[in-house]
Amino acid sequence: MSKLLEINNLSVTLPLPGNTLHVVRDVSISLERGQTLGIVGESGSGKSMSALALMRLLPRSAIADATTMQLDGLDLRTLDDRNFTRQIAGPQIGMIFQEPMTSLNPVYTIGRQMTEGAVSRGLLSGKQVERKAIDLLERVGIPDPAGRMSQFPHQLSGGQRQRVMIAMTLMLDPTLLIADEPTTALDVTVQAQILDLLDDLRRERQMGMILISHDLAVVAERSDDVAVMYGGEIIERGDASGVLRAPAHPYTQSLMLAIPHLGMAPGRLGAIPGTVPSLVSPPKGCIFAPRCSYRREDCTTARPQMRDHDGQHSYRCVLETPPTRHAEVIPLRAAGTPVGQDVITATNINQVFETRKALFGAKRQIQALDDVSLSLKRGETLALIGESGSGKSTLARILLGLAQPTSGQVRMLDRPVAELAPQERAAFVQPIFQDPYSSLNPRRRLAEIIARPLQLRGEKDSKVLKQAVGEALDIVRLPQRLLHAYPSQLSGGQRQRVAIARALVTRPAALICDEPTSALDVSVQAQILNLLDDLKAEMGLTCLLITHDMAVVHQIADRVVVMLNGKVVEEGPAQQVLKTPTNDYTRNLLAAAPRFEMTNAEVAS
Amino acid sequence: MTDTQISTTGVEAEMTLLTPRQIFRKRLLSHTGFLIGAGLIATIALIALFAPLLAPHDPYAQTLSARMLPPIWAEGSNPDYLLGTDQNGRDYLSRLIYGTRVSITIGIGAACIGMLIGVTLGVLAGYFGGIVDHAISFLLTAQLALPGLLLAMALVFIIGPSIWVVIGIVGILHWTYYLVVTRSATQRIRSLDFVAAAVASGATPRQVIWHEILPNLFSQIIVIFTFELGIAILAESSLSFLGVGIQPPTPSWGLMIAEGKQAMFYRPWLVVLPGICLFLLVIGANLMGDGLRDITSPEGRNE
Amino acid sequence: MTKNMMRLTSMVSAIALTCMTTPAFADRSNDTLRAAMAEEILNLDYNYTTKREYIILAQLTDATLFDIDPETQQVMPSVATGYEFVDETTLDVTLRDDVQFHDGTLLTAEDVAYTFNWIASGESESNANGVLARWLDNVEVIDGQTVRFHLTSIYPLVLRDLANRIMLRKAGTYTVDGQIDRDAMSSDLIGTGPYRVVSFEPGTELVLERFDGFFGDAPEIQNIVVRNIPDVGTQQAEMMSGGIDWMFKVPLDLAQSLGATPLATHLSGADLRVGFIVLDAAGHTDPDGPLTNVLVRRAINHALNTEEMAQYLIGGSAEAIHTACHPAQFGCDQSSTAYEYNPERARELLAEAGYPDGFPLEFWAYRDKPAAEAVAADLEAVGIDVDLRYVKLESLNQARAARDIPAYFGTWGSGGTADTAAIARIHFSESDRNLSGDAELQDLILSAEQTNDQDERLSIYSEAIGTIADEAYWAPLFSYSANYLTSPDLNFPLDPDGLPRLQNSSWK
Amino acid sequence: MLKYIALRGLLAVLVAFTVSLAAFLLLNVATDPAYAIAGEDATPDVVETIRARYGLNRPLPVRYFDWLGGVLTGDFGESYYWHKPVAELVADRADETLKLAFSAMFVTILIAIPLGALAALNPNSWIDRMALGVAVSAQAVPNFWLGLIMIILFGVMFPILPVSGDDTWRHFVLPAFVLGASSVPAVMRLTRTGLIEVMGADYIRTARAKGFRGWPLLRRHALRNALLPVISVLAVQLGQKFGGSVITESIFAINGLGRLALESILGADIPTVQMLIFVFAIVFVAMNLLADILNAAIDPRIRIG
Repeated sequence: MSKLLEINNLSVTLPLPGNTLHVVRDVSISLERGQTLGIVGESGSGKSMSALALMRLLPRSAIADATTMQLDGLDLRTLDDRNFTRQIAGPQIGMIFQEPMTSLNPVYTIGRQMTEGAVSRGLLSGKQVERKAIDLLERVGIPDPAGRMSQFPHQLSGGQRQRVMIAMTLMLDPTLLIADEPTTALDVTVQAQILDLLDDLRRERQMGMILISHDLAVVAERSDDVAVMYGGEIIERGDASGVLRAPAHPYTQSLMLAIPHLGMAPGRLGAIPGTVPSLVSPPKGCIFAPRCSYRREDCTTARPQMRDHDGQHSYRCVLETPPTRHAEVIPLRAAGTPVGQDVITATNINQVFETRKALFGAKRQIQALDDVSLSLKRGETLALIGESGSGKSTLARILLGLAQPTSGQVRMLDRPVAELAPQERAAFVQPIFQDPYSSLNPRRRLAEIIARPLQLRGEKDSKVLKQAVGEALDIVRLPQRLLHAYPSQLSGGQRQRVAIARALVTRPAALICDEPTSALDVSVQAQILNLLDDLKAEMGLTCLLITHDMAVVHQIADRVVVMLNGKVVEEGPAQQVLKTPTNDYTRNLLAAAPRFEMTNAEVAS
Repeated sequence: MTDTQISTTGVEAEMTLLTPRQIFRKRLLSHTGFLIGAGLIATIALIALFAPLLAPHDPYAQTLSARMLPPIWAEGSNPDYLLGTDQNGRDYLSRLIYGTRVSITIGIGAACIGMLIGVTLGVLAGYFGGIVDHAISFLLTAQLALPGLLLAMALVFIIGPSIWVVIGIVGILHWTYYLVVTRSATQRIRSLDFVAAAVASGATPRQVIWHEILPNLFSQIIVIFTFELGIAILAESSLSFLGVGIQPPTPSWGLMIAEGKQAMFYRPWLVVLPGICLFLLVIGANLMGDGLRDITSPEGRNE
Repeated sequence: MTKNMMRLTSMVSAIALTCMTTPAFADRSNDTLRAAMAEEILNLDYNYTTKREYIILAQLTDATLFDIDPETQQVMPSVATGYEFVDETTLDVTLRDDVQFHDGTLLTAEDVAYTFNWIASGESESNANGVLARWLDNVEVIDGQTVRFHLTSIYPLVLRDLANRIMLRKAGTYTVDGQIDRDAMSSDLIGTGPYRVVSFEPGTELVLERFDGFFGDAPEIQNIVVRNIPDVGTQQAEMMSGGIDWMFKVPLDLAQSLGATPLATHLSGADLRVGFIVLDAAGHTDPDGPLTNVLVRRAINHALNTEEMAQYLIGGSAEAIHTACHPAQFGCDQSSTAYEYNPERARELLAEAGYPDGFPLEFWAYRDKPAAEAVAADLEAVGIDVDLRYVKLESLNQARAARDIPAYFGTWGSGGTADTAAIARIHFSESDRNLSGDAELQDLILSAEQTNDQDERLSIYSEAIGTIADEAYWAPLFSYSANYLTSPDLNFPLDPDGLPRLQNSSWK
Repeated sequence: MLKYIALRGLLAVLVAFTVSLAAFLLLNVATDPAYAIAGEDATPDVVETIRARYGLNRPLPVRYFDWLGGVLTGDFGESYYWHKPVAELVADRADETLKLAFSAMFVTILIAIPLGALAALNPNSWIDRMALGVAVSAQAVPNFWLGLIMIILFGVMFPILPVSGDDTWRHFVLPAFVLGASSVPAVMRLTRTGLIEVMGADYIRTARAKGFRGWPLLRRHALRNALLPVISVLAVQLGQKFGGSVITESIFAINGLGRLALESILGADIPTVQMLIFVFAIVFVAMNLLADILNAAIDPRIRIG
């Protein structure tokens, strides 16, 4: 019996005005019935494009080409678009996307969207279709499925919408399910449930599944086989445990070291230098060579072949045997920084928003913060953890003085924050934001952006400004030549460094970082987390870190405050809370966080 | 969407060496529509600038005995008057050439006045929100609901017609587009983190508006300016056509169309020629605007 | 040019003739004359209107006590059969006994007395009130066929006013159910004229039908439809497609072009209207302004090429004039000073007056834009920096009332009255139109209305017109020509007083 | 929802009154209606008589509040010019303007939406370029000039359609085209960008993954979403057509509100102008309100909180 899916030498190119993007190059994958193939890669690695090419959902101008593309023995390349959409898309291959919020049509009911695929194909009668839809909604865990049929997508939560998407895809009983980052947009606790659901369904229905994710941990837990993509190529492939426990390719190895692991003692992360390769003119040789620490001369001359590792496992590298890594963990530089007194205290903060949910809706009140009290001590890193909607960002804005609470008081340096002049406040605490694309003024050069807080303080001497900017760039390890660049010329990681440089140019005592790494790829995240560690060690910075990622908390926090629905539910030293949580919600969060079941030793072997 | 992410990654990788201004220039020069529009505008601007050199006659000099001559390609024409003469025996070509001055002056002047009003109100409404926003929105609705023609006629009479009055009136009537766009853009930019960063560094609203917001509105304002240029030119011609705009004997294309209207069945060129001039000028402005919009908007949040 | 024009127009007409969807010829089969007017017709009662269009209509629907012969300017009987001055301020008028209103009732002396007494009374608020109240004390019924006018003073033009301005109404017309209703006749008009109103939609269409009970000569054409078509271009299109048979106030170029085709006939008739520039000699706008200097005013007169303007811009029977009245008017003495076109002389005079480099001049106009522009260009040519303000009539009137106008291009039709009185009084006595500031001239002109001696009037006007010319209070421009386009089937006789009389038309 | 509509209604009235006050002041400062009514050869005593007859010698505030009081009792006054109650006059003329506005909208929809949709579905194709060309040209053509050119073309060269008047539907073809053409660029561009945006939306990708393509995909998934903003714009454009047909109505001699407005303005017929401005303002705000309500009816996100 043939394999469920076999694709050989898939390439996708995207012509742009003036040049061509090689988004996928020479990708071969295969999948058995009932198995899961995980495709991992950072953004721009071509993992989604490969799946879209299979589903014929590429942008109009893109050109896809493959030597083999077989589903269940049927050569998909021979089907015209019309037959493909009738026979394959839907009934044979179903696909779930990343954004449950936008993947359902907002103007039609759930019921209509569930049933239309089957109805338009005339597969089932109206009654039967409805019955089936309700059954499937029930199966994916939607309460009151019959009632949901007449509701609209916006009346459902994100997790529920993703469940509806799954149920909808299953309406036509596909034999292959492609899940493209199905949980990336969801909260951790929901994420685990959805992944479990997908796993169960795959087993029940003996479907093949392709699980695409940027998150190694997600793939590690749920896949039989794994393909690691980088720069449009598969650079390593094999059974999940083999690839993730004993990665062979230098890139995969570096990636593993760049991820903070909940199970291990926190240490310096292995950041990968450089940035992702250009897709316009990929190198002649190994795609990873420019960033590889094992680079040899022959790396750049010709593209290395896929090399078999141990029968189950192959990698694309010139090295005949995979390099070995040292097992030692370099300790964090800032570990053991002394902690002083409270520098920012918030007492009994309440924040109530009045909103109109819809144009014609009644006004309603949202209690964003409910009697929150916390304090930040000099020299410590306090992590504020919670899922979306827990009020953590609102709290950050109040602590920064950007917003006024409905009630309660914030004291900074032992004075009410309202009494501080804006400049005094700015001199003491500075923010770092989540999205490095929106935190820099795109119309200003880096020198202007970084110097701005100083100018606002009234500094006019251009020499002083120039020197301060130069120093700030040094602190964040950015080259001086970027001074006259614009933000659009930088990568995401570089931008986040600029944001940090701007925050530090006035030498504040404290930083409030709102999800500083969640928009970044793991390799870049490692760079930023290491930088924060350096800053703490060098400048004794006090840091309030807002995050949803337990691994990041584990990596750099001294103390943790857990928030749920605007309330603080648990507070304590980081390692204690992570090991022995006392609150059910904290426990749930920890249990849901994906993790590698392995030790440092295993990485090295 | 995943594919757009990929393509921007690619473009970014390629563009990393260029500043936004260089990218802008590069794209401008490869945009056919923009080049055509800019070419038209530049040509007409040059004609306006060098009108005294180009015009074969004084546009005001009348020869009553040589009135209503047809253009050179028609029988009975006089080679002295390439495009014939008007109802007062003035050279039509010269009047068309001098008409560029009127149109361009009024277009630029009115678009500037509209910009001043619209951008100011738009930024204030977008930045401060609340009651300021409500008040300005009310003003907007009232302005939109007020028939512009009436306003124009009334104002022309009160102040007395001159090219400057027409500029002022057309400008005062055309600020809503600026307002709507800058208001929503300001709202969007205001919610971006770099504004929060500036506020956290102690910037006053004034400093935020000047330093953080206005530079980011620049490209959108330029785009609207270009469109408003065309709209203002058309508005002037409509007013002049109805007799409440530019006063005779100043050569305004709208006025010339009105003058030629009576005889349009017999001397259609009197109506057709100034109309073509207007069309070319306005289409030039619109093509430029379209081009600028194409070039500036796909940058999205990065531009 | 003409050759080309001919070809184009014949092409136009050929297409028009073959392709028009509406019948291409006049509606003579229905014996209906369709006239177009640009001004909206809103009120049919001439006692409450002023505009020229209304005079034309009033000729059709109403009759006056007397008629004025357009050729001889003699007073002719109409509703009245005769008159007799009892003394200088008492006038007896005898009436016909067969004058029928459109509703069939006969006109009585009471009706005539009522009409005049009503209009002369302040509460009538009639537009004719000013004309009448000036000289009429009251009207008295003597017997069934005779009424007696008591005048407040000697008034030489009494017969003319009786002939022109007052339309006869049945007694009690303007009082409906005890309430004054000044609009009583505005749409459902009951007059005594040769046509009666069949239907009237204000601003759109007026349908008239020959009134068989009319006391005078019956008009030839059975029906007249007057349509409001505000745009001349549209009127022209309608004329070409045969939708209308008659249009007036046609711009010269249009009249000539369309008249050259077989689709329409161009008629050009005399018009009592004259065009002129009024100069602020009194210095209302600037007490020491250049216009207060007679040399400057003479210079302006010399600067204007009125011959060319009349020939090329007005055309037809238009002629340059040098008097502050129409040459055809009684008392318009042509021997007064004429300033020939001489820009050199104009410049010399300006220099002599102390303005060798000219001066800025705001010049207002409200009609005949090409002529206004031509004037402006001629003045520019002698060095005067003209700011032409071409505005709506009411704007000009308002600004003039506020004494804000230094010079304007005015026209005056004299209400069709071929007597200098009809133009002199309004422009040179107490009126905001009088910018001369000459009190003696004003007394002189008013004195002409205090006598019934025509020779004396003649010499008074002669002196007045001479003074105006010598002092150059005006720069007279040209007389007008009335341009009509008519259906080729229509016979439309023109009268020398320039008033179109549709009732005299007939089919060819 | 009722409360919302009531609030918007109140706003509409407020806007209308603000606008009418502004118009009243401007109009009364700008012109003296007595002169306009009297005409060319009017003598001063005639003007004075007229001024007294219409109460124009009273102070401005008195006249405004007089008018306002009338409006509140449904009496918009009597036209100086037409000697008729203004409300009656406007009601008489509204007919033609409604016909013109709706037929112009019909023309706009007929041209703009299919063109925009075709352009959106074939970006960068010849049809897209043509659509863009149509939009750019239609934007650049002065409306009054287009009207005159149409009259020259159809009045003289191809006399198959009447060029003036409002008697039959044939009379409305040219004016509707000219008036409708002015809205084509905006509506077409909006349809195009809206549809391009929708076709790139995640839920369209979902539908394609479910096996929809071509016309069913467009009809069942894209059109409704893409037309949401278009419907708002159409409503607003329709509102503007009522007041914006001044030029078209006068060029083609259609006896509607636009021409009435122009004539009344030129004739300083203040009561008529006042009511027209009031009506235009109300219509404009009402159309905005209608657009909101339509959107709510189509978009469940607005309808169901």
